Amino acid sequence: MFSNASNFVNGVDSAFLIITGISVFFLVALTAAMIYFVVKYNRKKGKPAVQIKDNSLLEITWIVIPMLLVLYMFYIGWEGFLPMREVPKDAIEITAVGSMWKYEFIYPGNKSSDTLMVPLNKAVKVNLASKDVLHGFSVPGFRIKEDMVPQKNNYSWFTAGELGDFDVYCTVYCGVSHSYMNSIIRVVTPADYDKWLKALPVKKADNSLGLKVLEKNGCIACHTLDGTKSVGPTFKGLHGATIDVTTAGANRKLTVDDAYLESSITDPNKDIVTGYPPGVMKSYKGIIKDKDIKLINEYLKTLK
Amino acid sequence: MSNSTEKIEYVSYLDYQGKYKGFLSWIMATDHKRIGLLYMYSIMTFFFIGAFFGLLMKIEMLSPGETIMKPQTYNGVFTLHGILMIFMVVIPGLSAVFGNFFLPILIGAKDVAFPKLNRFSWWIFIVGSIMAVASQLLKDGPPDTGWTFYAPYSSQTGTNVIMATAAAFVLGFSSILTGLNFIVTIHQMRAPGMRFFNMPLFPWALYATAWIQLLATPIIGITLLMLIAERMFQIGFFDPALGGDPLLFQHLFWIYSHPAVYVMMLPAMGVITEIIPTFCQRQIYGYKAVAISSLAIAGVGFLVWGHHMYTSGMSDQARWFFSLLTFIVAVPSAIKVFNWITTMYNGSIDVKPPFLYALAFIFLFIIGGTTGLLLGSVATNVQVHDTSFVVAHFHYIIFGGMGFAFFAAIHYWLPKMYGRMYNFKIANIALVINFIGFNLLYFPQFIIGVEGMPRRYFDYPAQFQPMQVISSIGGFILVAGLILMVFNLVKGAKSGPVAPSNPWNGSTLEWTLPATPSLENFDEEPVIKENPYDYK
Amino acid sequence: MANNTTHTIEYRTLSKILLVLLFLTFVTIGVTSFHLGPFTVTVALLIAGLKSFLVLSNFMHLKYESLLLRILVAMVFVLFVVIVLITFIDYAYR
Amino acid sequence: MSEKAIHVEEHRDDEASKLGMWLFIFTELLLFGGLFLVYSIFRAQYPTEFHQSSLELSVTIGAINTVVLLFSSMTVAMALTAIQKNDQKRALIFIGITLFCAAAFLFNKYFEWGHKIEHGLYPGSDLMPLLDRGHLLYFSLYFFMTGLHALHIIIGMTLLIVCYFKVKSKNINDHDYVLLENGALYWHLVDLIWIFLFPLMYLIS
Repeated sequence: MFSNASNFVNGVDSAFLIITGISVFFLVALTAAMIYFVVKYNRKKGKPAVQIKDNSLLEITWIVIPMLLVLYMFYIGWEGFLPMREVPKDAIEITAVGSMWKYEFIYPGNKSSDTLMVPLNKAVKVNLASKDVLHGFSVPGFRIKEDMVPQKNNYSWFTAGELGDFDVYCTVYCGVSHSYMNSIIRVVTPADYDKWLKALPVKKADNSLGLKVLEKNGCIACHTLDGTKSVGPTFKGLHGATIDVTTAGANRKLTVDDAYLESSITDPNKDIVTGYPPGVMKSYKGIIKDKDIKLINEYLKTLK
Repeated sequence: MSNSTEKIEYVSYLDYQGKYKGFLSWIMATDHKRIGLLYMYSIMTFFFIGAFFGLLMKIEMLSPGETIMKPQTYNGVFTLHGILMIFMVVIPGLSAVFGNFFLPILIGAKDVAFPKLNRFSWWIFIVGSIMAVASQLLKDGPPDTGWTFYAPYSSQTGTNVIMATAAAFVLGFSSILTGLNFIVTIHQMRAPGMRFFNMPLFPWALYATAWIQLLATPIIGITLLMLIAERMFQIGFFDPALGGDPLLFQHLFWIYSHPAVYVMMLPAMGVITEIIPTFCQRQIYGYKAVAISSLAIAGVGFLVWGHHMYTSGMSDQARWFFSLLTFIVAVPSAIKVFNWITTMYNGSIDVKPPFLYALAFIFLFIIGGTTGLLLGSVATNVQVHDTSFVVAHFHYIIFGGMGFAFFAAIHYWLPKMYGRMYNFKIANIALVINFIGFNLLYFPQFIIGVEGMPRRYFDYPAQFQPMQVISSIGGFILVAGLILMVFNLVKGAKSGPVAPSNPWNGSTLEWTLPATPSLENFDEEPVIKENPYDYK
Repeated sequence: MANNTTHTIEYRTLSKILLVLLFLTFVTIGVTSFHLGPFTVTVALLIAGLKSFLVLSNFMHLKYESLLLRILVAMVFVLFVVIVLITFIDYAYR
Repeated sequence: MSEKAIHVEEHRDDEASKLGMWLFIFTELLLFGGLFLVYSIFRAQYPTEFHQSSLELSVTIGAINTVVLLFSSMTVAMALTAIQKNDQKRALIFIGITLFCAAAFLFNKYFEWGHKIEHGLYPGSDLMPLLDRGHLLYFSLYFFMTGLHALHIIIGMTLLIVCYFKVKSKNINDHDYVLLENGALYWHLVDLIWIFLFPLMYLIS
């Protein structure tokens, strides 16, 4: 608590402490009162119950006092939050793009990396975007969190006050590898930041139409392009390969061709590649059009 | 036993069979008491299935990485745990079980207003439940969206989301019909002399609850229909790829689901309000304040849904508006707590299991409620939203609050429902185990939540492991306590000593009836007291 | 018969109400074919509100029902409007 | 055990049934309320697109349907008046007219939908994804809202058909007409929703 990791820690943590303090006070006082009453007025002591009339003054008191307390708590909560929406004009703008299940951070000059490198003591505005479903951008050490919503421009900002690495988690459930969607914010000195950014290569654009179709329909979330195993089989080297599949409960071998790929898109549960669970992929029948399936096939042929 | 009129002979509702015999005499019953018990058996069954899934998750959380299941399985497990516990256990929970059984009795009525509709509600509850379970078994695999069904993930995943949402829709219909029945019952069926302001407070709580069920549930109904249409016909209201707005789904979802929290909590508060005066032999302190605070909670509770969405990218104006209202809704709950505790002052307190459960409820509810303040405050929400802090918070409210109130209610009313008594000593031991297990299970999650552990994580960084292990151990202790408690209750209901008609010296109407009430409850017009909590 | 508490409305009254409703329908169509800008929706909704009031109070007998029921109906409409307005606190300031 | 003790009386309470029906109407209103909320938000975001799309609909057909529904709402109210006056014959005629109007409404709707579907304007068609978001949302809302409304018309018709036969068999009479009253209330609800749907879908400019 009360570190200097970001400019918000102080506001959030003091709100946290005050509200927790009031809460603990009430918890202890009310529990103590309960226990005291249970002991003092226990039936075993043989005293009969005394019926007591309602006292409006007392009741009004315990309406007004909690009311004032909650209004106060609301106020400090709001005070702690307000700076999070007031981005300084000179902030460095970085765009964070979430997709199943990784972050990509895009710096000025179309350079990108998968960890967020930021300079010490400089305001950084992070524009949040998502390619497919909702994701979260949560940095517990900085006390910031904002969701990444597709086609909506959310943002968050901070000024890092300490050198070091800080965890970034995805906090909005986004599918099978949700818990593996994380990254790191690395706070470095401004000089190191400039050096690093300069060395970062400019992002290459792959303009294949087939890839566009795959990206648009979220295929790459489960099928990698680089040969690593994910939720579904990788696309690399898939076209033309011989694979083991389960068709209606029976194992068989087949060679991947255009017809197989088309049936895998329109009826994914027909032939399940051995080693993968059935039912994970939905049918894209009617969603990906025939001409787009052709584009996918053309693209997959290039992925050797 | 009242035998004042010679023509009417007393037959316990448990023995009366009518047109149908045996099993059919239960599922065809229109008697509100039998329907209450039907709900109780089905809900307890679902509760233990849900608890089993909870336990599976706790075993998975014992160590980082894969422990006993794959990520996709884990996602299915927490989704089913949520759907089961929310839609099939806690939302019907108290109002369908104890509301059905005791609402007509407490207001001096023979039955609810529409007994056949009541039976129909249970039937569709069962249909919805079967659909929810079926969604797990169908060929596309269990839904993996979480019980919140957030779009656009829910409109894109390949799993059985349609079946699960249709189940929630049907269950919502059951909830609406129960609420409708209760409102009409309270308006039309009160015994002569029973006005709104000498009605016991459990019916008051049920009345407020019923309004929420009636008015909020249609919104989730239409939302789920839109989600189904989105998946079946590509009518894109929520999926941005089809032109929709995912935040709109969250708004609509929480317009229902936040008030739904009060569908769970208000009857729980109502039960506690019945139990505390009985065991203190003192009239409830501030009757009117408690009654009206139920309505106030229901009313303001409708307008605070946005506090589930502070980090979703809502406008800043909406953020402070929802935060302010959220804090205000805390006040009527606080009033209730103060009134309960003041009722103990100068009473003659009989420490029996139902009362102990009520005390445990108050303690856990204060923790659940005050951590709710941390979530309602915008600044601290940013830190703890969507972390295991939230998980701990709502388990303290739903399980520690509604769950413990449910247990308190069973221990309180079991002699009236079965005419027999359970063993007090075992009940107390079970309570202590439950209380310790519960706090061990959920309190550590507050701590790692503050440190940033996100919710719905299959895998987690190693620094959170010690607390996860403590939490899992608590889970096992809690389940052990629950099994002991249920064992004791079942044994008591089946073969416990025969209970007197008024074992706790209660003053409300149910205690004027024989140990198990007859079919139409009141064989003669009940005498309505000016003050329902008048202990002599 | 104590059960039959519903007020009987004469045919003549019902037909008069229908005429008013039809008139209002044509007024809406007429008004919206002019270009009143943002007021068009307001006017259309006001007329629709008036029409629904007539249907509720006459065709649905609300005029002759208990005060409680009338309050409840009003409450439902108010609740809906409040929910819409609150949702717009978010959308209007995005 | 005497018969009397175990005989469950059919408690008849028309006030309760009517209150129950009203409460059910509340839930229906809020069900559509959710949709109107969605409508108002999307409309506020895409006013021009909504306007342009609404021009695709025929105001004439919409207006005819409005008149038909308003008229049927009156006849069903008259059916109730007839029953209250113990005029069975007229009651049957009025319910018949109402059912005829309902069928006419659906017939009209069928052609309207058919016309749109012919032009490829329906959810899931090849044309729909090519529209921009505002138009797409408008037509999605159009089909969803009028579809759900048509479903309610069918439910209301079923209820009224039941009432028709009960009036015929004198199960609904001047002493016990709460079922017809509730059926009529439901029918007015269908009308009520259309009163708002019509200007919002057909007339916005």
